[in-house]
Amino acid sequence: MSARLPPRHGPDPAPEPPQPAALRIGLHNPAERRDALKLMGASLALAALAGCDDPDEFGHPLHAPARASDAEASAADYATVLELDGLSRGVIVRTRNGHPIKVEGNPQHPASLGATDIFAEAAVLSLHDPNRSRRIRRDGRPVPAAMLDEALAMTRAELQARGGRGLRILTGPVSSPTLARMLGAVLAAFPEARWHQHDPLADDAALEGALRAFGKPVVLVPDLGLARTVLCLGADPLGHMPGHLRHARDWAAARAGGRAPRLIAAEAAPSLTGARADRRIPLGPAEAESFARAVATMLGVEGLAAGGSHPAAADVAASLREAGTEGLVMAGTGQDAATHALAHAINARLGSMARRLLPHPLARPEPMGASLAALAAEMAAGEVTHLLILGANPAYDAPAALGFGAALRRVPFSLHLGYRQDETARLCPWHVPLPHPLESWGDSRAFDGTPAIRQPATALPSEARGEVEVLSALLGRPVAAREAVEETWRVEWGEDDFSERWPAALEAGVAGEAPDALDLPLSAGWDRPTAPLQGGLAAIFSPDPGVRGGAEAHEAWLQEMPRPLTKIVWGNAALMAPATAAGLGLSSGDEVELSLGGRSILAPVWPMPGHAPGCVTLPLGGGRRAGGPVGEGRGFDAYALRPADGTWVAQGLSLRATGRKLEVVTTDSHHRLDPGDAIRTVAPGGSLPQPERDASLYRDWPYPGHAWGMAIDIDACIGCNACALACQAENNVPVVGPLAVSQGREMHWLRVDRYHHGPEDNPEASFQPVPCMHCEQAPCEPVCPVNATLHDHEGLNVMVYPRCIGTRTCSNNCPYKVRRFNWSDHRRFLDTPARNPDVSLRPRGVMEKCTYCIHRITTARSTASTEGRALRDGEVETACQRACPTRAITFGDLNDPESAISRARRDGRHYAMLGHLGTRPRTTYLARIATDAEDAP
Amino acid sequence: MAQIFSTRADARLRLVLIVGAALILLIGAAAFAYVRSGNAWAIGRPAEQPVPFSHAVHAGGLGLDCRFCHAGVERTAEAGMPSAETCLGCHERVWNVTAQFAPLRAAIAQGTAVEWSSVSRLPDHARFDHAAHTQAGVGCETCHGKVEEMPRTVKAESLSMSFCLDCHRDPLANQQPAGAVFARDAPPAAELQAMRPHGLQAQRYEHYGIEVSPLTRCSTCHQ
Amino acid sequence: MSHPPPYGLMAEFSGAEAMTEAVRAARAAGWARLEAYSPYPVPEAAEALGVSAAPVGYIALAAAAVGAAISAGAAWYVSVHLYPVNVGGRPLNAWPVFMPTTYLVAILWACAAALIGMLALNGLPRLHHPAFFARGFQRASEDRFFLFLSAEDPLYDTEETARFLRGLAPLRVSEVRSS
Amino acid sequence: MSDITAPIAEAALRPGRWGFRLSVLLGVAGVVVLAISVAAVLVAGVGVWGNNIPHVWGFDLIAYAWWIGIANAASLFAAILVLRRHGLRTAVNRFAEAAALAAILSAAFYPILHLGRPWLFYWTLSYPNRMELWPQFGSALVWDFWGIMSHVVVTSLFWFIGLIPDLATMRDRAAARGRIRAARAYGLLALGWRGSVVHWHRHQAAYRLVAALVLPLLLWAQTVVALEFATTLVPAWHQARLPLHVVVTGLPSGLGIVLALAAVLRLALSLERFIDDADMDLLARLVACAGLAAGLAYAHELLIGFLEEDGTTRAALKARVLGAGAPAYWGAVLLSAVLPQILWFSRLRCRTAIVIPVGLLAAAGVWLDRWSIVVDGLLRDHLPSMSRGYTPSPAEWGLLGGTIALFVLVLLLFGRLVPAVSMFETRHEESEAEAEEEER
Repeated sequence: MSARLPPRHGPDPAPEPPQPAALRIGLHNPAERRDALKLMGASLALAALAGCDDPDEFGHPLHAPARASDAEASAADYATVLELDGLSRGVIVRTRNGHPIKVEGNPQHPASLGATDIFAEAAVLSLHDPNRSRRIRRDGRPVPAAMLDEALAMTRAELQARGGRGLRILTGPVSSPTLARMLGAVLAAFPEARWHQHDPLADDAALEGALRAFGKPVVLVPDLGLARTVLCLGADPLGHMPGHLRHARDWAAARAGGRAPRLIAAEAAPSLTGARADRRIPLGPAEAESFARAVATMLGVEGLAAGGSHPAAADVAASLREAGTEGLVMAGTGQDAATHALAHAINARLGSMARRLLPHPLARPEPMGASLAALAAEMAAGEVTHLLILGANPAYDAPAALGFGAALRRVPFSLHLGYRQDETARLCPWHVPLPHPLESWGDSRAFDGTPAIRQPATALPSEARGEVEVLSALLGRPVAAREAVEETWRVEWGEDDFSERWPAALEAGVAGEAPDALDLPLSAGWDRPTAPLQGGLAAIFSPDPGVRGGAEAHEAWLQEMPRPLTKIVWGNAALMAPATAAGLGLSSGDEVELSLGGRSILAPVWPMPGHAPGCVTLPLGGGRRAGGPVGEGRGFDAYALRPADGTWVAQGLSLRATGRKLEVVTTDSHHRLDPGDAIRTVAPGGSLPQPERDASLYRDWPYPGHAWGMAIDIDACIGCNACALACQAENNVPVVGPLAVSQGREMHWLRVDRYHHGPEDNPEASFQPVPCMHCEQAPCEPVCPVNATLHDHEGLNVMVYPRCIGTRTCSNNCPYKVRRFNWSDHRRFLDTPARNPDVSLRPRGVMEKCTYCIHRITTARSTASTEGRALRDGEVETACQRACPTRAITFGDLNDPESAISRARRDGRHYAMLGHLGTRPRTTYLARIATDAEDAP
Repeated sequence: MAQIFSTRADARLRLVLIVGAALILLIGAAAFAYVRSGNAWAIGRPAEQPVPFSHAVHAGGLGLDCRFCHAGVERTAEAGMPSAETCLGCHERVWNVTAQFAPLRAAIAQGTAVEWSSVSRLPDHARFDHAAHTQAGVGCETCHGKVEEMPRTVKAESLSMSFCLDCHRDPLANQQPAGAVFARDAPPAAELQAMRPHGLQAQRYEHYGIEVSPLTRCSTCHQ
Repeated sequence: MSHPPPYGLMAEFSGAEAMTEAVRAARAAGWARLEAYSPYPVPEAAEALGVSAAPVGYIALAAAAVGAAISAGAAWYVSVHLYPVNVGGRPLNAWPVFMPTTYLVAILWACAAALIGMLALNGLPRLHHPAFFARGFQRASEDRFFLFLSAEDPLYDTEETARFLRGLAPLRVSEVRSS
Repeated sequence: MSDITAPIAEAALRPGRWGFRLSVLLGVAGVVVLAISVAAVLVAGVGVWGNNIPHVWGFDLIAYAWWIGIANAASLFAAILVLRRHGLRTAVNRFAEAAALAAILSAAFYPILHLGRPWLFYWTLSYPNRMELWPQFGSALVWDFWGIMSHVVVTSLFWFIGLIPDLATMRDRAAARGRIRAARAYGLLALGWRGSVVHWHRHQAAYRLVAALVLPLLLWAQTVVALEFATTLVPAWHQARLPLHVVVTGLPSGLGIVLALAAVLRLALSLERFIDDADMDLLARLVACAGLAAGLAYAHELLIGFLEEDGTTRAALKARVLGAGAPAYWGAVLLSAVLPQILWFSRLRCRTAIVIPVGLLAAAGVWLDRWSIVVDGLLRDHLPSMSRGYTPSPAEWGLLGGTIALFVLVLLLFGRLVPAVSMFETRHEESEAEAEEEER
């Protein structure tokens, strides 16, 4: 099974079974025997790594592989890609016994550079989701695959007769060359057929803006490493903008290099970019265009319609002018086409070198709102007889105003290809299970167009079919996904290059270069101002930081990961400025009825410091109605209010308090603006007073070998939660559910504290990841009655689960409160193939906490000793460190003066949290660098 | 006045007191003895195996080297189990008793794993690295006993925490020269003391005059 | 009068003073094997009998010392020698933190020893005792006081002793049978 | 003179009246609730309680500290009476000891039940095991394990030693009225006590010795409970004065309970003669004193706390005293320190209807103080990011109510089966009194 899959380092030749000859010699001649053993050993090396069973069970199974070649699959890494809105990030999938257990970033992929985001990390969980769809269904009942093939054959015959009239294909955003090729083939075979794309998170205005500015569907790809001043008009390069991992890395690298780009964020709802911006301007959608226009005017952009004003514009314009070619303006989701065009125009005026204009990575860029609307109209008109919905879920995430569900009922033959039996599956006679990205072959493009092959890391469920399989079946020339992908690239590379480029592409996880940047002139008449919005509150629809558009709503890890700025879990809330809320006499948790365009929903209110006044942010992705218990009914469904054209902003929202309360589960119950001395700040180039090692009554313990330590650079942290989720995935950390979280029983070993400082209407935010501090004089240890937590010889504060009797007094005495207690037994939920076999499961009633990924240390140590060498600096990478997009986390050996960690500790910004308590933490921090005085919000 | 208790009452009372005390001591002693007995640790108890495999025949009789089947033992944490192919590689030709090898053939046919029953498995929370131990000169026999004399494989040592600690506190006592690690009959201790090449230098260090060895730290075996 | 050999003679008094006087008189007359019974402690009488309670204290003290030594010794031995571990960077022989348990164990042992020692010195528990044969002896736990002269005393002679006791103005003198 | 102690013994030997039976029934019902709550936490785990991070301790430790406080104050009181040979001892020290014993039984539930894995509690003992692991003697919890154990043993010894001669009396009375089985039972427990003057002498020595040892033990037992908090880094707990505070504020609870008990016993067992008004008067004034002492402790806390230069500590105290913790804090001050002061008025303190509620309310006040320390002490920690609320669950209420029921039941049975007042002490005292009269 999994032996079919080529591992990351290219497929090895399967070793032969032992030859009797070799054996006979081997048994008598030692030298020959060693050779025979070498041959065998190569194949048997990693056999029998099973180990997730009940520990104390006698006669516990010991798995021996069927074939020698299976052994190598028992622990292999695969380089592949995962998509977000059709654009890929490169990842490396670690598998055990054929099961993916962890996703990590692919250093060679431009959209990852070795980092991951929470969505990539969660792929392991969705892969093992018991609620995923596994059977082909007709009207909800499982049917044999043959029936589907039959149905498709009949459909083909029927359609061929009329040149495909009435056939419509609806996909998500398609960047895959292979899928595009197949769609092309289908459209060629059925001239009357149409292909529509749907993506609830697509930014049609950006496309429209690009078309206005350059007459071509181009994308703006920033290079924050080259920029000196960056104006983000609602753009979120550190958050959910495509390529965010790359942009975050560039930004952090530049900042670390002392040439920090001055980040100016003008936005309505605080984003991760806004949180870390040097200057943040709360800007409601009503004033956005006017602000951009004012800036453009001051910079003397040609072909500009008059008008536009904003108090902050002059300063921003000056800053951009001063930056010159190192200035950059980006408009993001929520801005209208005019603003996007303005941004392009300003960049053109500045001659910005900090951005590239690249051909759109999608195979067929189009305004998706319009595309879907057109389809819905045709369906409603009864012109659609056959509809294939491939990997999209419009019944949920199309604007309710479109009435897609009703229209879908009018389609005689509709087939839904999806990973879950979601809202759309319920409305289609046919449902076909879609394979998980980690199970199937494919290809894709990154935000900058870099192509990559998607290879499976585990076996495919028998009945699942990819888009390519379905389409090829429709064409009557069924072809497996792998062949289709190989075919695409054989054509792309040519037959003779293929043989060596293919394995290389699989090994590297990258299949080529990004296309060259285009140099396009501004086309005339680019500036078409939009009529200013007015009347009532503005509703701003935004992707939820945790579940985005709702497609990820069924991943418990994501649901329970506190949203970076609100700390809300397992749901969403209507976010608004505290002033706005106060004006309406609302406080957090009040239930309100939100009405827009004649439709209304109930939602809890959440006053959010720094939110622009006069508008309400409605996160998408809540209120799922199907697909599994995890996602169903979490929060409200904002699609119900979204206008039919799927725009991001709608004016005229009305809001009525019902007088009831809705519980918003959050891990942030303190609402404090002042971080105390947990967060330290230094002036640029400044440094903190470094206290000399505090006096102690006791002689220090010697740590002769390694002395592990961690430093976290608060200045680099963007609060993206990747570390926290990586930790959860790596260490088998359980999900406890909304009730337990509201009781204060969440289990995350690594939490990210968010602090607001400054005025409530526009505060500065900082993030502080807090793992175990591994204090050298750990307060938790002397209070344990049974020696269940103590120090090891390398200075780690270890927690010995089997010894713990659960007095919880250690947590009492932990000033950082990083210890977690198993209030109930989570093991039965964790003991799946998805678990990390290197980390033991914790029973009910014991404490647990961050271990510095001690199993990684151990593995590295034994590898080193097997190879007879010392550990190298950077050889041990903790899960959080590996995931961090900005490389904010450093880990290593304090005894090695040249190690990265030792250098970090010598940095002037180094400090220990609550250092005055004399706990001598091994985890320490690097202070945040203050924004310049004039930048202070 | 009449006596409430007979003359024998005192004797009885004393008897009861003495017996009670004795009983308490006895129970304690019994418990102490039991947890140190083989029964408590399933020593010598064979497990149900898919194939009636005999180490006595293969390792003892044929004299196969441990590494022939458990090839990972020098390089990886897990010693490694032979694949079905490995077994049949020989048994296609010698001693081809189809009935016995059905599970192996089934495994190859379905590409599934053969589930042997481990008799010396450590709990989930304890980690044992075969490579580390063989390299440190700890012989197979130290933990697994005289496997080559076992027609049915059984547990030879308690493998309790104290069993591990005894060795970790004084590694030299159980370390053998490189050649002897996989040897069937390890040379007598006296010779070992003389010829020991690579006693694991458990770098011990002093603290407040007490010698502490990293080998006994929790994280050495637990994670 | 009764056939089994007599255990001795028991004189019953109504008050502690009378009994105490009687004890003094008996001691003066050179009686060595004698006992007095009262419903509540009568220190004077005890004094007259010349007993000291000090041993109880010594026993308790010794027990306390042993208990403390065992407790402190165990704490020190296990944490310094049996399995020395680095607990929050504290020293192995952190003797001050061994003291609380030592202190508690000492008191525990002392108290237990005080009870056991007292019982041992008193020869208790002894459920069956000839004294209970004495007439009206149940009031010894109520409101009567008794002086007992043992038959094993060389001075003992049924007639003589009875006369001697009557001389002490008891409420009643009765012979106590030994079984 | 034989009628002196008759009523006491009668109280024990008389067949129970309906009132008594009813209260026993109620007690048993409460103990059933206790059993259910215990089962709940053993089967479902401490998750059934309302605890969380950082509130890893809640009702469990509150109730524990509270019961220990009651036990301590009660037996402290009894021991002092014995040592001082105070007249009051005849009246109250016997059931003061009994109250202490019952309180410790109730307390003993919590240290074990609050564990995540209660069945492993014995790992805090140092015994040879196959893991070759040992307890960590630096932990206040190990001290506490020994503390609670010595406390139970020593208090029961203290109580039993004092009981031996009276058991002998019971034996003889039962024998006199021909109830041979009862006589045997009492006889066995009396260990064949026959009132030998020599035995009395040693008995008194042992009794007073144990009484003397009880004092330091109690102080330390309570201190250890306090140290479980004082040895942590939590700002509100990390204070040298905490042990003293806990000991002193504990007094009103124990004495209050003893006072209320005395009043109840007087009524229920009609022992007015042995617990006379003078006794009640003295006891009431003692409670008032204890209240005063507690008041001083609070004053000291506020004084030290607000002079404290460490901002975190001051902030923590502020949150407890003026912030969200104010109700519990001032409730404690009011009930355990202020209310008992009314007992200085002789007109009030001789009224049973006043004395009983005041005594019980004082105890309730101390419970509030423990809440204020254990729960509200976490209102402000070093880091703001982990502050959470704590809401006790039904299982916790059940446990609290259950232990109270157990306490009551034990005392009821005590009052029923053994002499509620020390008979030999009473005799002794009466005789001394007569002697004095004769001298005049």
